Amino acid sequence: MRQEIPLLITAIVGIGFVIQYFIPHWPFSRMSDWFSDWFSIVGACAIILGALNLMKVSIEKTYKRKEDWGYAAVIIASFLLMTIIGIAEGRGFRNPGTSFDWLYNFVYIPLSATMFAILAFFVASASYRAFRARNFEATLLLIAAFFVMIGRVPVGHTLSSFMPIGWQLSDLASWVMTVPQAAGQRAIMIGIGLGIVSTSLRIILGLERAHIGGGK
Amino acid sequence: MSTRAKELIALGAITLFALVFYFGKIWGWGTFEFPTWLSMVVIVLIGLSLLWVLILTLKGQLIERRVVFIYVAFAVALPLFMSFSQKITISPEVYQLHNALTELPAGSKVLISFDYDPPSAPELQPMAESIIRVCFEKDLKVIVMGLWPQGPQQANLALEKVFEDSAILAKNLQYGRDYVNLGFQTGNEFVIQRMGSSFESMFPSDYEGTPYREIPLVRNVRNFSNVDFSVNLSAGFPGTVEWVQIAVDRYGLLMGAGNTAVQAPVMYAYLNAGQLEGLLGGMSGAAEFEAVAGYRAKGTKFMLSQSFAHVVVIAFIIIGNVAFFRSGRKSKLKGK
Amino acid sequence: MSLPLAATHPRLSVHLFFPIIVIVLTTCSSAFGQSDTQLDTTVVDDTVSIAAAPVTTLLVEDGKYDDGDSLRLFWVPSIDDQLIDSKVTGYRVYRLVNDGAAEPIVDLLPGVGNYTDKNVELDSSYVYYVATLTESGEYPSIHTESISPQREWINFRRGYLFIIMMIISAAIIFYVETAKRGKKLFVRKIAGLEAIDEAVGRATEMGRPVLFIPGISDMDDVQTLAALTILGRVSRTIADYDSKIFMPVSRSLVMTAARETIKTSYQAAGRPDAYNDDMVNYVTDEQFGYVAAVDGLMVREKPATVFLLGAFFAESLILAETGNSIGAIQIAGTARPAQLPFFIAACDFTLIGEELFAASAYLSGEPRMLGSLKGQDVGKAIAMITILLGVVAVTLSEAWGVGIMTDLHAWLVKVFSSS
Amino acid sequence: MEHFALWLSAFLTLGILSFLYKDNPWYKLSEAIFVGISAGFWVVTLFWDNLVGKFWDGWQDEPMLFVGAALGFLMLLRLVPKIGWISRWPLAFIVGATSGLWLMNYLASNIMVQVMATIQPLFSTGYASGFDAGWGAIISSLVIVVGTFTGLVYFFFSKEHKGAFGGAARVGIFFIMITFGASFGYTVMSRMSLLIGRMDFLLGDWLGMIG
Repeated sequence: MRQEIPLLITAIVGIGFVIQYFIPHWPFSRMSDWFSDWFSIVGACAIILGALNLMKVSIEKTYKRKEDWGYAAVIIASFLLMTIIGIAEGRGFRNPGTSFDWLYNFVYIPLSATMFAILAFFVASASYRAFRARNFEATLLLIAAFFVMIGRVPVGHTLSSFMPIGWQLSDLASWVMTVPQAAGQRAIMIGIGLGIVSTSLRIILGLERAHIGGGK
Repeated sequence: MSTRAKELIALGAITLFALVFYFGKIWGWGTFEFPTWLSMVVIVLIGLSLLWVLILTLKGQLIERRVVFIYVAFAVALPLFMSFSQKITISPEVYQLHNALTELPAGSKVLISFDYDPPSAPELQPMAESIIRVCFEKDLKVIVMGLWPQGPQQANLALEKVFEDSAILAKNLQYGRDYVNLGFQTGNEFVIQRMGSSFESMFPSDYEGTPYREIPLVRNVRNFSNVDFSVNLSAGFPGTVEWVQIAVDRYGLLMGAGNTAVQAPVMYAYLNAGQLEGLLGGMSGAAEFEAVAGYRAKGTKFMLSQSFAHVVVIAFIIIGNVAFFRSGRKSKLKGK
Repeated sequence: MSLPLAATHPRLSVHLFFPIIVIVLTTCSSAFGQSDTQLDTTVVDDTVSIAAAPVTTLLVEDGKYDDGDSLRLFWVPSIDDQLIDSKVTGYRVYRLVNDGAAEPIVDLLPGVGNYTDKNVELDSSYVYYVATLTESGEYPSIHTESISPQREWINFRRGYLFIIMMIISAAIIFYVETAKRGKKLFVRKIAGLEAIDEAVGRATEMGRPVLFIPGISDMDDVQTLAALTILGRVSRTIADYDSKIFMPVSRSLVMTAARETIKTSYQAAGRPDAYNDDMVNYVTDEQFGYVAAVDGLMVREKPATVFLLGAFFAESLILAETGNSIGAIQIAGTARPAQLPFFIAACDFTLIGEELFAASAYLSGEPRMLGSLKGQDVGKAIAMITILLGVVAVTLSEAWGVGIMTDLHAWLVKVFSSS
Repeated sequence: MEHFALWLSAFLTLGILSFLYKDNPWYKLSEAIFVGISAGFWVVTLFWDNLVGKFWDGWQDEPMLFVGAALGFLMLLRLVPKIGWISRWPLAFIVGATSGLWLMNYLASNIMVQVMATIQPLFSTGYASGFDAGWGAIISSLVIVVGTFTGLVYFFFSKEHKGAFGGAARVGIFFIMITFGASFGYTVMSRMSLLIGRMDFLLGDWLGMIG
């Protein structure tokens, strides 16, 4: 029973959501709206599980004085700080001038933006180390990357200003983007679409079941 | 000297540097700008050092990751002190968006969705600022919203920036009548879907808590059919893909998009299929839009750093490959 | 791209042709004696007054294939609605609900000839009229008939989409059934998947753990579901080899689902006691907070094998480069095309787009699962044939005006735009 | 306070950047703060926006929200080990709904629309389509058709890449590689922009060295 019920739920709900696409009549017309609401409510409940898990792991680490336990304590402290302030601020927690907003602007944003910016460094090191013209395919990748990179900045314009209009680097970059790039992109998108149709169907038919605890 | 000591010295140097300039700022040192000769010297030095890296690599010495990192840091930081003018070529998709906006009759309503957060702001914020500015100059009404929690905040920052311009300020635009910030709503793509039947159901009140019905600008805006054009500024999910799939494909909304450079290639498929009315890709898209609109703002300024960084990355790809071919393609291959 | 032309073309045609239509229609209607008194206010000579003609032939109909929540209005714009020097500043739609008082519901721009009222209720009746707005006042049209919205059960506009869906689904189910009956099906080798056993084996030999990242999307992304189905197979191998796995995740629901998945695999391998919940941990929903933590974990735990499967965004390269710098074998896959080049650069094996979704079926080695891949190929074949046929048809029809090809193209357009 | 805020931001920014050198206490501290603060941020956001904003404020108008609350409640039963298995039901529900919903959305938007978009005339003599019949345009449209077609051939699972079919698949992978190259080029641009943004903060907002 523990396995059959989840499988049944998946199948019925899945088929229902396929059918709703073709039935404008209530209640089918509302199903996707409802699901979005339900999903956000379930998500909000589930984050309690996540937060408890994070706390459990960190407290354990701190309590047992495992390696780096000090940092685990910092996690606990900053988590509690943010949560307590945010809940205490009430509904307007996001308004400019609240403590929550201060933490957001001066702690959260710099951290998040910097982590994102680190990518610039990794892009360069990957370029140096990994982008090798080891075969024809890889060479094509490099050439396309080269045209797009150089053609999309003013330097490219300066370098190729002697060429007739339509053949300058920026035009080549545009051509690569709109023609061969778009073609490859389309093939990938159609493939992905079919992959999703097939995976969804396998899930609805109950062929894939590991994620709801129903292995063979 | 031990590594430890070197690390401490470096740390001390950084702190000292920061303190000196921070107090310099307080004492009113003002900003620095390299004279042209110094800019030239810097460029030549970077070029020479890259040559040196090439020689090292040819000798079979792959330089360390961290050296590459230092190059990137300098290639981005130094040009911020330089002031060259550079010509910007404008792509058709940028013209397309600009035309779409400027051809709207005065009083048309433009919906701008801010679907990004601060980390993507360097690319998308300049776009947001110039798009809003174009709208205001053409007397278009601007409705702002966000599918990302931080979106509406970014919108407010952009609006503040636009109002710093005296020409815009002189228009005496009023909140609620000429522009409105509807705020953020959870639900990702489903928000778009439900806006197809009713904006009000998704945004019962605006960012400041005023009930939807009491805002003159949107009182009669029921759904997408009351909006004349829309622009989506997106850094990922939910973003342009969802807007196209739902608002454009199902409800026939006219939409242009500004995307981070990463997202943009995917969007070209939609652009070609006619699902998008113009596209700005990354910082260069922002700079190009500024050029079309005749502004000189941050997008344009940052492009110099951008050019430098591109050249350095390309140089590293070339150096890596030269070494690869010299060594008879035998160096350690990573799988496909 | 013929940008400016495409943008202005429709409006141009509206303004060129509508006056003609309007003239014809108003002439007709007056000829049949249906002209109503309001037409008297129309002053065609615009030098005299700023008055404008009302809209004509206002029709209302039930919104097709909806939940009884829309009514559609059509009208011919005022004859005074011109592109240049127009007196008309717009249109205002009025509505009378259940024979109540008229109230304005929307203002529209000049040149607009239709409106869909989506704020209607099933049991009410509605009467509309449209007023032409000018600087000096409003000039209302005649009222429509009273109408109540109807709800429909089936959206016939999506009929072809339904047929296509049924064909693809039927193909998948057909091959699954064929395979069940023991027919051998060929599926080509997918390099990244062949390597999974080896990669897990390597971790075992080195005595180091396996790191599995299911992307950063939540359970409402099919890529995450695909990643979890692969996790099912991978963790089975891990259980068999007695390796260690750790899996930091960025969504609480994914944490729950991943625990169920791994637990099931360990049970299936006959080692339920070796499973514990600490294999999967929630970190934070924030994209880069998660990445910062995972990066730290990678450097400190030094996994021998890293799986990056699912929906990845900007973090793909940070994770892949850090994994690369600690010398781990990396198998990556995502359906986000923008991230694939980084995986290709920094990882040992990469599953491209559709291959990610095929992975779990392929790994299972079960004939019926492989059957579903065959079914997918039928979909691809349909897409390819349609593209070839369509391009030939539209080219022949556009260039040489071959009639049958025009029909074929029109039919294809009808079928494939039925979404 | 303003000075403190700037220095705190700069301290955290440099802390994350120090990871580029190597894993170190400064990074570990920044990382820990980041994890804690951001987890807290999401708990608070989801609490106010979803639980309060969506469910608590909305259930009178929309009783169906209780289904969501019920699913959420079942999810929380995981905390009770004995009946934790019930949480599979809401999971099964979510998995089913996601599958059904995206099956149709991807079929309609990815497959149908992209196939439709590829069906363009290679060349045309008519003026009506607005199509320029120059050689460049013809080659471009041919390239799009060939690229899309062979790209799909590459993804075929049920035939070995041999002979003419293998040749087509190889052409397909060429196009896919060009796509990746273009994506890469574009991404480089985007990543550099982010770093420029951070440098602008460090050198401009913090140290006031640039305008």
